[in-house]
Amino acid sequence: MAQQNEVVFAGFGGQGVMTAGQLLAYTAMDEGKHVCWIPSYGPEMRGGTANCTVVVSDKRIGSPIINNPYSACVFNRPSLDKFGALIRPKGLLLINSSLIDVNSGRDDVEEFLVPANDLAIKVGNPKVANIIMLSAYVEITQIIKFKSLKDMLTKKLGQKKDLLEINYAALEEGRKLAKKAVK
Amino acid sequence: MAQQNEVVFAGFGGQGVMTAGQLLAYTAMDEGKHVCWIPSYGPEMRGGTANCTVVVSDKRIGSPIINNPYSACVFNRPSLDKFGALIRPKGLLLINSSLIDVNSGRDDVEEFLVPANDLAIKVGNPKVANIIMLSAYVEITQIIKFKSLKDMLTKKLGQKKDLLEINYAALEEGRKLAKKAVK
Amino acid sequence: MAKRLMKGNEAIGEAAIAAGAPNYFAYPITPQSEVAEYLCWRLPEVGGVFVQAESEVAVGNMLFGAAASGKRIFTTSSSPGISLMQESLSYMAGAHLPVVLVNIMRGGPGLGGILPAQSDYFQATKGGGHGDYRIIVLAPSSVQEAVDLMILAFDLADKYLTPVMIIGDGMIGQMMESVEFPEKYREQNNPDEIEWALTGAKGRKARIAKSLFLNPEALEKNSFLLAEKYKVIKKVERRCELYNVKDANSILITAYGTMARICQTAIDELEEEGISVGLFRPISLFPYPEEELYAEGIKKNIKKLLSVEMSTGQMVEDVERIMKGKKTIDFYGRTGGIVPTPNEVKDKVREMLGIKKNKS
Amino acid sequence: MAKRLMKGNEAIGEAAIAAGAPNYFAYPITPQSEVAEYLCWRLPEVGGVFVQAESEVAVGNMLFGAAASGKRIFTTSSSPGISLMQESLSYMAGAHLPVVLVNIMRGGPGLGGILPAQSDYFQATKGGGHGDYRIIVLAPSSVQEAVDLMILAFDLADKYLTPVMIIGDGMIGQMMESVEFPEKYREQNNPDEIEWALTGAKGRKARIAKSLFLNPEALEKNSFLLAEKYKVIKKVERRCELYNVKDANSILITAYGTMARICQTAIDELEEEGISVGLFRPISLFPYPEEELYAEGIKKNIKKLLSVEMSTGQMVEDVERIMKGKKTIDFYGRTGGIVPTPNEVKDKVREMLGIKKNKS
Amino acid sequence: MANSPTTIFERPEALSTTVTHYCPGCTHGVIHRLVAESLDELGLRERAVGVAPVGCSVLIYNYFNVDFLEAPHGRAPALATGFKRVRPDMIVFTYQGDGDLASIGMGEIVHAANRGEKFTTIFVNNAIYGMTGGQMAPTTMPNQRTTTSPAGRDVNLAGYPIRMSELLSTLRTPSFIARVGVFTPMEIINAKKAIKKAFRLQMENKCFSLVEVLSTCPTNWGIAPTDATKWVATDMKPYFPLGIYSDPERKDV
Amino acid sequence: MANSPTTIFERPEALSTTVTHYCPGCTHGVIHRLVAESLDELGLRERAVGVAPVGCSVLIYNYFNVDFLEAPHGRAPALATGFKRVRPDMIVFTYQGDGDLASIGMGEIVHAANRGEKFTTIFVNNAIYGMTGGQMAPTTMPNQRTTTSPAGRDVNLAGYPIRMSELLSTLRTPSFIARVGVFTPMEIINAKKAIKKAFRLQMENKCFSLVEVLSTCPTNWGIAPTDATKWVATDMKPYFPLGIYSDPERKDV
Amino acid sequence: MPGVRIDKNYCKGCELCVHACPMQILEMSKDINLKGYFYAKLKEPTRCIGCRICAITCPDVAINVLTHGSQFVLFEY
Amino acid sequence: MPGVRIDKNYCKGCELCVHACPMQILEMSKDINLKGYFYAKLKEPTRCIGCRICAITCPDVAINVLTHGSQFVLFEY
Ligand SMILES: Cc1ncc(C[n+]2csc(CCOP(=O)(O)OP(=O)(O)O)c2C)c(N)n1
Ligand SMILES: Cc1ncc(C[n+]2csc(CCOP(=O)(O)OP(=O)(O)O)c2C)c(N)n1
Ligand code: SF4
Ligand code: SF4
Ligand code: SF4
Ligand code: SF4
Ligand code: SF4
Ligand code: SF4
Ligand SMILES: [Mg+2]
Ligand SMILES: [Mg+2]
Repeated sequence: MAQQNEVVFAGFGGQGVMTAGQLLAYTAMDEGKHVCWIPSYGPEMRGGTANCTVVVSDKRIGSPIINNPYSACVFNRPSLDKFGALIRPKGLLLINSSLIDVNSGRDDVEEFLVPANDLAIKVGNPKVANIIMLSAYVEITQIIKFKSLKDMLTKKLGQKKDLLEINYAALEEGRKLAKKAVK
Repeated sequence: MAQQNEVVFAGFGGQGVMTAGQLLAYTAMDEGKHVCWIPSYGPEMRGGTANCTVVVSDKRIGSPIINNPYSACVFNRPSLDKFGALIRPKGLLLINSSLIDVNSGRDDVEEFLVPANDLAIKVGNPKVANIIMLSAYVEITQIIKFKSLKDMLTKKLGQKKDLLEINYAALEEGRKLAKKAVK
Repeated sequence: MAKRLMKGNEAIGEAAIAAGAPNYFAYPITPQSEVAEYLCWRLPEVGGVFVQAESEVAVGNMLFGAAASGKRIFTTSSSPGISLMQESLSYMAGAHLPVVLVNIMRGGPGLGGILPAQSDYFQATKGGGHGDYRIIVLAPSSVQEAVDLMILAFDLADKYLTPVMIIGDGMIGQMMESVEFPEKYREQNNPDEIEWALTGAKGRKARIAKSLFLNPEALEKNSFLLAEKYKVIKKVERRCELYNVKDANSILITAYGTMARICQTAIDELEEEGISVGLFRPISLFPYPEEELYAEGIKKNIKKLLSVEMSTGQMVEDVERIMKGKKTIDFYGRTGGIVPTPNEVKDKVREMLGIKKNKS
Repeated sequence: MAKRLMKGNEAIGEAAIAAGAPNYFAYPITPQSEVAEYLCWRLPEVGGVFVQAESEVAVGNMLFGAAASGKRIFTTSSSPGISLMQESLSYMAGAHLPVVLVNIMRGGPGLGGILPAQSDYFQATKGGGHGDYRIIVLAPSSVQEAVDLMILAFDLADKYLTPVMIIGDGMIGQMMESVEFPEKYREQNNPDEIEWALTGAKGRKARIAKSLFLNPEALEKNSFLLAEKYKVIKKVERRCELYNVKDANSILITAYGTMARICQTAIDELEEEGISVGLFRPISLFPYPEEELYAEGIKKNIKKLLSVEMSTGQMVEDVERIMKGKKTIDFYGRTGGIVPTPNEVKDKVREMLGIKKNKS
Repeated sequence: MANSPTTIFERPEALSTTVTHYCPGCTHGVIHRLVAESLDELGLRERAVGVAPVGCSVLIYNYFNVDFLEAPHGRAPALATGFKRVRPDMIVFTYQGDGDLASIGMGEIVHAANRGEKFTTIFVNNAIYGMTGGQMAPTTMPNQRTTTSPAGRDVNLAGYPIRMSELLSTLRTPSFIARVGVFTPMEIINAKKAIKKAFRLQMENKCFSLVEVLSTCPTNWGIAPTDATKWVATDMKPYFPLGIYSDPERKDV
Repeated sequence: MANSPTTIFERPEALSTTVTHYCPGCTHGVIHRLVAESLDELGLRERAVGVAPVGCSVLIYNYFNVDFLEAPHGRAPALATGFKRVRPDMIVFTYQGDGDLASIGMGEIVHAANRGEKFTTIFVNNAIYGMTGGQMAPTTMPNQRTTTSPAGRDVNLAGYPIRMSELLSTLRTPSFIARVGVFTPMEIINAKKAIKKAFRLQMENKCFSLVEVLSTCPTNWGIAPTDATKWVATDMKPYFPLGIYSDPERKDV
Repeated sequence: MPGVRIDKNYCKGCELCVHACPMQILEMSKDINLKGYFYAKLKEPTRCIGCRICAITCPDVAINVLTHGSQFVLFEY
Repeated sequence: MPGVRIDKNYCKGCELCVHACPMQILEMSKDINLKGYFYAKLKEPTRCIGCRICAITCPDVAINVLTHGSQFVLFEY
């Protein structure tokens, strides 16, 4: 894995893209990495798309603003259109195939289809689509240890047993899918 | 008379020193001279002494602030103490002897004693002490024509007949006294 | 027109009327309350608008609203009052609105005092408000010049659609000098002839006077537009005056406003002593007459420059920047209401030249 | 203490608590309202004071009152809000009171936008208020540095009895990075141990916190006292950081805050292209690290300097002044919420060196 | 010709066709429409100038076919004063939120009202700072949760909500001041009457006029639009009684 | 020992011995003394902090043996809020003129009162801007001549005088608000009672307290001190009724 | 015979009209509009009395009301 | 037997006390004090009832009131 990895989580407000990014950042930090999470804020916020960029690096991080990120997890069509094009060659793109029926059309990036919403409904809570996506991303990139991510979730959700169960399930679904994909 | 002449009118608030200065300035302007009238303003104003400086010159006036004026008309003791010392050598000092029983003690300035208040009461209005002093100053310095000063008073007081009379009288008193003094 | 002997504060008010701007919004503050005390009866005579506002914050925003009408409007205040107008100034600059403000400076910081000072130079010329904007700043040195610059200020404001500020120390406001006003007073602007004025969306698209641009590209565009405007202003609106400038000069004094007049007297008296000193008086402080100063300051007969100010040293930073370290620049300043006298300036010059002070 | 991942705005709030200043007065404004949203529940936990004021004008003056108690107090705001504090800032500076303000800058002028900008440099460093005063200005480039500088800011404010302002662009407030706070949080000041604090005239003469000096000599004395203070500050409180500075450098970039980090990335990437560029990052903007910049900029390997800012060009004027015309100084800026990207910086550098842009 | 339909309700001319940025169910939209209808019905659109606040309605000028000024936060009444004084022939109105008018803008609104400036203020009271993300406003209800009062407004530290209509009607200068709501169709009808009268009085150069409208902020209140209108009726209305507080045409107020 | 005299009236300890700069007969002096006496009698001097306004009383700190802050024009209530919040154990008061409090300081006083800040405000209403030379104040009487209303205050352009006590007592937050006068010995005695109660309530940490005192400005009114006190009684009092407008200890106000 | 026209692309799905209609003949559609909102639609057009209550309630001015021929007016507006 | 002490150098000659004294036993002196003001003085000391009205009326706190032995109190203050 590159010395510095950047990933954008992008989707509608409410799809939990900010949380997904923060979970990744928290976990990476606990693993002793340099991290920087930066949200898009401003006009587009109200009633529009939301996105955040997470930079994970072994050394001190320079620009928090990334023109061409290494990777992106896109949850809706507008996000695919915007970030699909920005990813670096040899980059990585995870597409929420539950809501997006096309792909980036790029041949210079690795593309994975993750039916995040469908899987979420399957595990019993549409809200965990972001966890499924995140878990798939982590499985593919190994940017952080899967176990650390699970621990972080446990830490964050604390007592909420039932919620915890569903999130664990979501983690597993994402992971399984990724394993298949990466074959 | 010097190319530039400066005179300070100083006394208690209410003694009409500002008006005296303005009358001089107005008249000198009408005679085509460059003039600048500048009041002292600030803390000392409220319930204290007041003074203004009038600069009359044949050429454009530089500093409106004069360290060592050519002349001064002082209406009360504090003013004498302050300005008596500042006057230029060979300068001119008019002292309101009605309220000031000492003199500057300087031998390098010309000094005139003008019992302005007494003369004012004599002509029937204590308020015209300033006019008496001004008229004496004009007579001595010839800085402006006596006639122009009289015209200015007429212009300013306009219809107020009785007031006018008293002011004319004041002018005469000041002038007489000065004539005597200058012999 | 006949000469009139007038107090600076009153002349400033009359000048605005002459400039076709009989619309005044203000809040009292020493040493310039005479402007309001004059205009409160004078404006009704000429069918103008006089509003005593509840605060300077309100004044700044009344100007903002009134400016959008296309008519000429103005205010006068003094240092602390001007500080309270900084937000609205930034808004008006951002919305490209013409407005004229007069700051009759008093000693600061804080409540300070009410005597003359020049310690708001930075605030006026570098922009006391937030964001990428500048305002035109003019500094008169006599009552007559105050009148002339007032009229110019309104023309520049309309020409460049920007706030213009006149800064004068307390003396400018308090002293009486003879002044002449234009024969013919200017008519008020006709809003219907102004393509940006808010006149009602009748038979045209609605107009908006605003400074908000949620889209960053648009906001940047507006800021670059402002920057362009300032470039032009810097090119064509520089104004200054030279006094006693000649090859014999060994020192060039920079001073503005009344301070410059005081230096003139010092220069005349020094000349008699055989010490030749020139004076560079910027009339526009923004744009600063940079080329002009450099051209004079660089002359090889000039040993040193001396910036004389009623402050602890503000304009001197611009003089340093402009002279690019080519000459040593000295500073003499008094502040808080104390005005450097001709004698002090003379002493400073002698000291710079290593000349013993001759008794006086 | 363990690392924590925190939003800049929240970290700034926590840092104040660590600095023994759990006393906060503020009015909401994007992009820094999270500070208040964090402190409104966090301060009660530590027995601090949280007041949501009615306006920034009130905030500035609440700070004024609270500062006179001798306790450490602070506020945070963004550009337009800071403009409204200028009068009170001038008063606090004049009264020698310690206070810390944070300006999370957004695009201006006027209402502008809410995205990151650096266009309040002039206002902060030249004094947006009236009178002869300056304030200390610090510019962090990471969340951790924001925390460290917050703590430093309170120490400097107490040491010099002056307002200190931290200016960061919107990114500093919005981004999350890992931060560490001091093991031991500082106790609050004990007013009874502070010789100027207002603690009640018990067994001593009454104390007055004021900026009014009707006597001009006294006011001038106070202004010269301030000037002396700034001299000392300029001597001992300059702070800056150098990055990739070496003899191979052909260009020296000056940039502060987040902008500097972006330049670092550009510099790293340029280095790979074989283009060697150094970075001079002022951490204190007032006092500006003048000697340090001059020393680096004057090195003969440096062909040109480049000031990169999120503005239409403000700090660049100081760079020009400091470099005394010894080197050509170029400027690159985006503003209004648009942040120059590493690519833009790289392109600009190549252009300055006359190097063709290699495809990327 | 019973089969050529006639329109008995449509978008007023003074409103542009732009879709607003307001959240679903936000009654800013209703209030916009009432203002637009009043301008149209009184034939004022073409000589009207609005002053936008800083708040969610800052973009109001995108939704009106009317000239607009954009004021600094809270200062709309000062801008309106400035404009109206130099153009007394125009119709001027400010549209302000509760943070804008009752917090930072307190001084400006009180003094404009007291000078009797001849403009109209539409005061939208939604008991919160909407635009900046739901902080406490001076009008926030006791114990109401906001992002700066997460445990609910503590009246011992923040005081009670300010009732602007009551406060302003203590001024002796003649004025028209009314509080209305838009939380039921009936109230919307009354609100319309008040707003129209406010403009009519300005038209007749009678006095300063202000209509306070109890409005909703479903987003920051964190409830559905339909619950939001209910909350106005059950929680806000009792503390902010509706009615006319000052009327130049009625001496008995 | 009937021949060792006992003093039954003397200068309060809280007052310094400095001669004030006030004009002859200016009742600022009386009000100063009433404040000083109240502080002494309640034993508060040593833990009191005053906030001076900008106005003729800007130099008040020269006349008290009490710590003082000097506020920007109109902002004293904000300074008092800031100080009192970090030092709730101290006794804080502002002393403000009508220009200071009712004009530029409107926002600060209304919000401090509404938050229920635990400090005391002495509001000196002399219907004019004294310090700056007699310009019109928000409290200037209809047709009263001032340097900015030489023909008398025109209520059609400048509106009517603002009654701060009435305005502030519309706030729901508990407070003590009273208007008193110092134009007769009897009124001075009542004024003293009100001011002392205001401080007592602060001492008991009860509420915000404000006492509006009708005062004179012989100099700028252009009349003799004795006529000035009469004018307050005949012209000001009818428009500014004396009395208690809000009292935490009386629910029937 | 009156009727209402709902421009679904102005509709933000707030449901205020649905609750306001005295005849209870409005409902939310199952599908979404361009903005992704479930929009309001007329359930039983024939029972519409043209009272305009839905229209005056709509914050987004998505509703027009028409009528054929004479129409009694429930309220002055 | 009560009496008042007027410190003439605090007096600014406003005459408020003169008008306030219920016994009308105060008057303005013919000569001026250091500040140039005609100051107030006691005309008929013996008739002073020690009511303190002059003292509470004085804006410049120029008046002290003394008494020998018991003194009836006209008003609580
Ligand atoms: C001087 C200044 N301070 C603060 C802000 C930030 N701000 C923007 S809108 C707003 C409050 C909006 O609330 P309100 O007026 O109630 O309008 P709403 O959004 O609720 O309709 C604030 C504090 C600003 N833009 N300018
Ligand atoms: C920001 C600001 N604006 C204006 C002034 C000028 N100023 C000083 S005192 C004053 C008004 C004083 O009147 P008031 O508050 O009634 O007090 P008074 O002198 O009548 O006792 C004004 C306008 C100032 N110092 N600061
Ligand atoms: S945030 Fe609140 S006030 Fe703003 S648009 Fe949304 S609902 Fe309306
Ligand atoms: S000017 Fe008026 S208020 Fe000021 S001291 Fe004199 S009399 Fe009193
Ligand atoms: S017009 Fe009346 S009846 Fe018809 S849909 Fe609308 S509300 Fe219902
Ligand atoms: S009220 Fe308007 S926006 Fe809301 S659901 Fe009905 S039609 Fe749609
Ligand atoms: S104490 Fe009473 S009686 Fe004696 S002088 Fe004073 S007012 Fe007159
Ligand atoms: S009241 Fe006081 S100041 Fe006035 S005359 Fe009497 S003693 Fe003198
Ligand atoms: Mg609101
Ligand atoms: Mg007053």
